[in-house]
Amino acid sequence: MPDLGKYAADVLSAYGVAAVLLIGLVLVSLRQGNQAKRELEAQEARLRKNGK
Amino acid sequence: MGFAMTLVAQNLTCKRGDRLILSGVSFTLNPGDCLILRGPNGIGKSTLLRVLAGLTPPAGGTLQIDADQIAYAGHLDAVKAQMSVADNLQFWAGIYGSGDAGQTAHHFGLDALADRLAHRLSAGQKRRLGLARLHLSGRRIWLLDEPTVSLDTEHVSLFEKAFADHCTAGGIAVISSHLDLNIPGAETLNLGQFRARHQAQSNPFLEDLADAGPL
Amino acid sequence: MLALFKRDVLLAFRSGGGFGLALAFFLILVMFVPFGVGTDRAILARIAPGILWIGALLACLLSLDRIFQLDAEDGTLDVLATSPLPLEGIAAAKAAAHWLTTGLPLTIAAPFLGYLLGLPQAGYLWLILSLLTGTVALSFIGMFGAALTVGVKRGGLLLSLLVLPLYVPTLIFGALTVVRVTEGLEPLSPWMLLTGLSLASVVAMPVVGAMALRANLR
Amino acid sequence: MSLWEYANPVKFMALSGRILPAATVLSAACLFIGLFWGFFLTPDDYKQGSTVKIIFLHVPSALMAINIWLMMLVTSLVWLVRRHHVSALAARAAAPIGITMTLIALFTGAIWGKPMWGTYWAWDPRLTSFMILFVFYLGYIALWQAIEEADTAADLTSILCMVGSVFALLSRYAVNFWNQGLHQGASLSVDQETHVDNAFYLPLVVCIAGFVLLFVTLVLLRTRTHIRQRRAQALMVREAPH
Repeated sequence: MPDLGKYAADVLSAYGVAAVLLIGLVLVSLRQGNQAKRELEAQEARLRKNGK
Repeated sequence: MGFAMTLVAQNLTCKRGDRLILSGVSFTLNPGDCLILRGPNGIGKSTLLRVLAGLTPPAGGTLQIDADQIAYAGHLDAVKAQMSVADNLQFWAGIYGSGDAGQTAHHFGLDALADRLAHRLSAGQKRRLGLARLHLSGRRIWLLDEPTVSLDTEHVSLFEKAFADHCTAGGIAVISSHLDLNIPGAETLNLGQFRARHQAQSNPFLEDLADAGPL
Repeated sequence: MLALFKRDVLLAFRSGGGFGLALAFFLILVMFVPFGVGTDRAILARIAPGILWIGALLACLLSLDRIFQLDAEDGTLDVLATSPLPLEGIAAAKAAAHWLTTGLPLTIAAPFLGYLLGLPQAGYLWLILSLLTGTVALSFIGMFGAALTVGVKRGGLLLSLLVLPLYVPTLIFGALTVVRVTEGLEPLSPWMLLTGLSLASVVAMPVVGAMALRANLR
Repeated sequence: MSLWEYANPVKFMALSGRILPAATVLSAACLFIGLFWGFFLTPDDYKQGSTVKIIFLHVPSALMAINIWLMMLVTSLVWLVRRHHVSALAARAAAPIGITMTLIALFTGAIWGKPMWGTYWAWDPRLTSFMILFVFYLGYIALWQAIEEADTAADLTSILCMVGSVFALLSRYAVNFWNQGLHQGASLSVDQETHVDNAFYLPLVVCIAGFVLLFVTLVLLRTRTHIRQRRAQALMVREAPH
């Protein structure tokens, strides 16, 4: 850990906020992606079953 | 007149959202022709009329129609409730730059109602006002979506006469209707025969998407 | 086009029209300012240009959704789109009617409300001039927003969200014109920019507004 | 082989599926190296102290915030002119990334501003412009969500993006006219005299590369999601005939 001096709180909070936002964006994107994929697969399976 | 006045639809394809609903719609209308569009609910009568009117681009096929001769009447009356009958007609006369509002009102028996606010008209009277607007436009190609819905028999025959007169005078009318209209010389086109195969998508992108194997 | 313009102006004055609404809203908004910030004449005089401009802008916003929504609901818009008028002309006529029934009355009311806030003497002429040309931009830009949201049911909130960011330059140049003159600086350059913006909106907004309408009518 | 072939969703899915793992690894590596280097291995600035480390987040996110809007403008125009669906969906996919970058730029800027200028927020032209950009992103995303018909939504958002770009530029000019600012000049420029010190320059470049790669990864991922959703809608047509 580098010595951040008197600005430690500022620097750390900047990195913290950015990390939260970026990780949040990645997680949301992944979740939406997986959900879309799952729903599509379910739909494809349904269509195959009904022979369309 | 002549060439420009004919309406030619060739292999028209219509969509509603992602779905292709009509395909291969072809017909030719010459001055004096009246075409009645029939078919079950949801087949695409309104959509086809919107395509003919140029509001919706066709998904495929070619359409030859003189856009400057179109008078379109959708299933809504396009009547301003806060204005009087006379003002409504006067407004459309101003928009189309043609016709005599007073004379048209007289022609359609709207004289007595001229000063009445449109929101106090009965459904039939509103429809009549809509018909008067078409007449007022002076345009040759009338496109009407269910003009006789919610009308009593007396009004229906009034409308039939107006359409017959329009066509006799060399106009073209395309009318969608769920019940038989008695217009001499009118042809009936049942849209059921043009129903698109039920899996069809409205554009190649979706067609590709739907045809692809699992993504 | 004239017929459509005249009808829209007429309808604004009829029952259910938006004419009185904007003015009343403007008055109430200005009246609320002393409740919020106190009655100190110096403070009120200092913030008067900004309050008047923001008030006029918000009052303008209020009646935007009526521009196309009413005609879309009763089928008039479909018929107009197939009439001899090009969609660009329809858009322009409607924006012009909105200005005449909203922008112009707000401009006329502004100096009186300015007096209530103790706007410095020098500010009145430029307040009127800036609102006179600036509200043109507000109406035409707002018409574009209304064209975008005409297909959205209860799209009033969305309309505000779309239009307000587009209002930023107009507000900055407009308020700055009045602020500068009350501070004894020359107001001409922001006013020229404001007027240029209005002229550009008059030319460009009907074109993009018609594009949006066309997409919505499909 | 033309770029337009990727307007075909199947080809796009195949290609993006192949690129995605590599892009993920590369962006993670670049971000890790750049931020690690920046955070642990750079000296403190003689004037700004350790707060200079915020640059490795602030500058890349600010650059991305603007460039993502530009990318959306280009893809929107491609949709309007050539009507390639993938292009419209890519614009849609990029917007949430853009708004996140704008937020990061705003927050890190505010946190950096406190020790440097003595305040979290000043109505500095650049800060103000970013706030305006944020609202533009909000409106754009809201319009996508409000319109049900997919192609109409693509049309309208593209038109909004086009008009919004012009007004964003105008706002930038207006804001400059209205207030002169506190910001230093460009952080990155070819001119050796003005740009930031070499010790910070290299890790900054790595960080920017990391952000760009992260954007590419996410935009591919999100576009794939939207294409799948679109396919689900298309298949619905087959499932429920008329």
